[in-house]
Amino acid sequence: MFLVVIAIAIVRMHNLFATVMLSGIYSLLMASIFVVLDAVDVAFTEAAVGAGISTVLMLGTLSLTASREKIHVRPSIMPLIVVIATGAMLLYGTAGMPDFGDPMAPVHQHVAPRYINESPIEIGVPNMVTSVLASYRGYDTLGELAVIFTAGVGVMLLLGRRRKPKKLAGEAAAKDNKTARADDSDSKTEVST
Amino acid sequence: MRHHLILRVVTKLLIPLIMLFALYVQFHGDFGPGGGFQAGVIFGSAFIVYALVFGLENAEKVIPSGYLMALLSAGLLLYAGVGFAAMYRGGNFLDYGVLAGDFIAGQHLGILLVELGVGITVCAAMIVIFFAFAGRGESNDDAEEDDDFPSPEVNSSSKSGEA
Amino acid sequence: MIAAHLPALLIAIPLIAAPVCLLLGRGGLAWAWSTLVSWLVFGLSWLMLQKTLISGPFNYELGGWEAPFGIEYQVDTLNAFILLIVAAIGAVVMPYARASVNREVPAHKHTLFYTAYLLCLTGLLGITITGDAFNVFVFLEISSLSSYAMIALGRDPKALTASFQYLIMGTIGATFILIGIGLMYQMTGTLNMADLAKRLPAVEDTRPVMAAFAFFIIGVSLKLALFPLHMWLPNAYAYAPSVVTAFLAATATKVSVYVLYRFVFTVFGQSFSFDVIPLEPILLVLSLAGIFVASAVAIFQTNVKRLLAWSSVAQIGYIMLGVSLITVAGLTASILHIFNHAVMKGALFLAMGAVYYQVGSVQISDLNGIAKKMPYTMFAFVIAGLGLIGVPLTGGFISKWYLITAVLERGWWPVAVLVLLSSLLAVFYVWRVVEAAYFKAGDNDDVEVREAPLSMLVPLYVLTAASVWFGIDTSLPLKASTEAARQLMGIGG
Amino acid sequence: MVWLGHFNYWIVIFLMMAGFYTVIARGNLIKKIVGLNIFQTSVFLLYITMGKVKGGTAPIVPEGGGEGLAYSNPIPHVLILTAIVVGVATTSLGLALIVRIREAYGTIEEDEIQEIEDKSS
Repeated sequence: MFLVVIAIAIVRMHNLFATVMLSGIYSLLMASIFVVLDAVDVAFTEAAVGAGISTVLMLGTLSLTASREKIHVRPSIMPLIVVIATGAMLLYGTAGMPDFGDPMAPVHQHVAPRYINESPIEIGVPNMVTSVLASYRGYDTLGELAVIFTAGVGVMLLLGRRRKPKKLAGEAAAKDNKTARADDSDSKTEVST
Repeated sequence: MRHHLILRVVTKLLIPLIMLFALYVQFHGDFGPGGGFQAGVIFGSAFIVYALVFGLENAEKVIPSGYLMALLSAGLLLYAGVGFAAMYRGGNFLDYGVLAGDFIAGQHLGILLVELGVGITVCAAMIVIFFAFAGRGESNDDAEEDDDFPSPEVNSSSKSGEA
Repeated sequence: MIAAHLPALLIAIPLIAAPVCLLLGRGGLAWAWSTLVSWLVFGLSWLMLQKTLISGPFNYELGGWEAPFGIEYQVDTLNAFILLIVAAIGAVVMPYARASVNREVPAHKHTLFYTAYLLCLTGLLGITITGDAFNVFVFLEISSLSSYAMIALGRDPKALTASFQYLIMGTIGATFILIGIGLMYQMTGTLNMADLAKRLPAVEDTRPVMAAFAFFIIGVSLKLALFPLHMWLPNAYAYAPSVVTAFLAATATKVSVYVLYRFVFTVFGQSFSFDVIPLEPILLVLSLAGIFVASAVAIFQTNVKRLLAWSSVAQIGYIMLGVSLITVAGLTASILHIFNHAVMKGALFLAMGAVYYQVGSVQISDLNGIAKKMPYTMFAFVIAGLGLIGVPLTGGFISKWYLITAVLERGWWPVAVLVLLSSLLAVFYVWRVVEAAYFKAGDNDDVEVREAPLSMLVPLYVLTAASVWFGIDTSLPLKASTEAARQLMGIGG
Repeated sequence: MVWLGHFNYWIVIFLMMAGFYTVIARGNLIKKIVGLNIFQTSVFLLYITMGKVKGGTAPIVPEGGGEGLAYSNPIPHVLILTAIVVGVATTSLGLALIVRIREAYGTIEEDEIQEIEDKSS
């Protein structure tokens, strides 16, 4: 289980560049584990997103900021306690879980058989993940799309800039500053101060 | 980056392949792994590669931000539009079964359109996000240009550090 | 057609409005569009509440797939009422937004801002209406992501760090919720809430279900800023643009409270939540501690928005106190307080937004003598502030009255005394603002400060009037919340 | 078998805790985001793990109909696809915030930011 090693390395590492690269490798490994666990679609996505896009974005951020983390000497007992408590709660929870891969586990009993047995006939799409994703749980996917849309809008809100010719940039900036307050004075009549 | 001839040539060769692969993933999602989301990411990454090698300005010439906005919205509109179309044809929201003559054909059509919507929006979102980051990086010196208001309340809006 | 598809339209309209809004381009147009949509949504949610009050709960199957296979909406009086609150606040805040956003957000970001607002509205409505556990998570993320972005637009650079902190805490909360849902799903094999409720009792004393419950509750508590997990809230509310603060303060935490109700009472069932797991004393202690600590901290704030944010944490304490009683009366009080608090806090934050619009600051020291210059705004602030304290003839009084009655019904008279005492703390912090505004001489008379524009005053007065109106004529909120509480407790329907 | 049966879950828990610890204990904002990623990814693994059926294959019907094949449960896969998207959305927004914070404060260390904020008050 390389994942564990990498996770520890990420926690300990102070070089942010290496951290980001390692997290890319981590995602890739995670993707291969997903393949082993039969989740090919998920593995595909994880590889494209975790190892691809996220890493590119993180590197982009690094190039805009700093690449080394400050080394802290601050003792961090509280977080450790919180984390151990959470972990203990989960461990406590796992004790009652069905065994790994047990086909009789409740997960595989209730709703899933319908998808597995009926969906190729009902929908006629061999990839069950696609049919569940797009049809049975299509509304979730609509939500998911809205999430990514939100992310696009949010990033533009935060980092976006007004598109304008390069030359005018400085000038417009100055104007921008001035208009911050005056902006609404010219903005229409309903703002009747 | 401007002078790496090999890099530029190889990229030019690669980009169509990446796009082709994305389209394959997009439309083959019914039969194998893949679908709109993965295809969108791959298609978007073709543009990201282009922007990395040829510079952001050239990339923005290829796909201006106005179009990106339109694409970003179009995908979501397409998805929700399918939902409304289903409603219009007498089904529930997002009920693809009523979209075409028989149920299975309707499902096929619905899934195809919906996946296409997903692909478009995801692709546009990836490009938008990347361009936003890259745009910050290229012109760091005039970064203050638009977001910083003159803050008349600099000294007053504070006194709050106890949290 | 509209009647049949009411629930779907309620979500789909703001959802489809968001990309349209992005395409509209111009700030003014985007504003007009989102206002229109907000009012439309308000109308739809009103129709829906009427429908549930008349004909009881109903379902809507998305994609035409029957319940545990597809996703469905489950609408009863409780979530119809919460939907109405969210939509109403959205509808009232939008006309106000125009002037305020023009001043606080750079012009070229207006379109994006309104798009984010619509998405946030969609997310909040979507969480409330859905009957699918995983869907809650998806829509939770829509609303949270858009609110992170909107909070970060505040003019103070601290808005950025506040937003980042909120993002970290919020994502941890969401991930905890995800773990909780996963464990529930693992033990039952279903994600549908009604189905979960049916199948959970069979596995109720297994450990994964208990862990699921714990994770879910902690995750939701993070989102709703229950006392020890509230650290993200004061900064986020204090530095966000005024409109965003008013909207989120009145809606976002309320929706999380709804999720808590839904899962504690409907999905897990009260026998599990309170008998198997000792939720009652935990909630009781935490909510009382929250009321006192947060009120006390609020007294020492110098920034009025921050003061109000801390007071929000305290008010959430009252709401949770009602939950911890596990009686119909307690829940009624709790739901009633959600409603009244949304109205009052909305009004208070709108008043402060108007002050910020004219003065450029909401520090108490900068408010000296402000009442002379902005008499209408400050009068509204005082009225809504009285509601916050719980003075008779305001909505705040009604909900506190019901809360105390419910507490006494359980025979917990020390708690009742504590609730009364805590109102004194509210008197203190509201008084600090009033004192500065009315009784201190303004030291900056030369600066020209005028009354806020009409487009800001009207929404402010709508909410203020509502806070008084629902203190006198309580029939609508009382009917809805009693009905909702009875449905939650499984009595009648 | 009982021990082995939960081995995967323990790995998940360990990863989860490592990520969670990074999020709350580290002062560097980028580190926090990386930690958040690990935290979320480990939750994904939890879901996928519970969807696995021993001897099952990926939930895609092979050409010519695969009668009698056992498939792994597709629902967790669908859920996680959605969750991955949510995760990348959160990550990108968080990183965008970091860039802005860096521009405003000149640092991405939590305690230094805190110092600057305290000073300005």
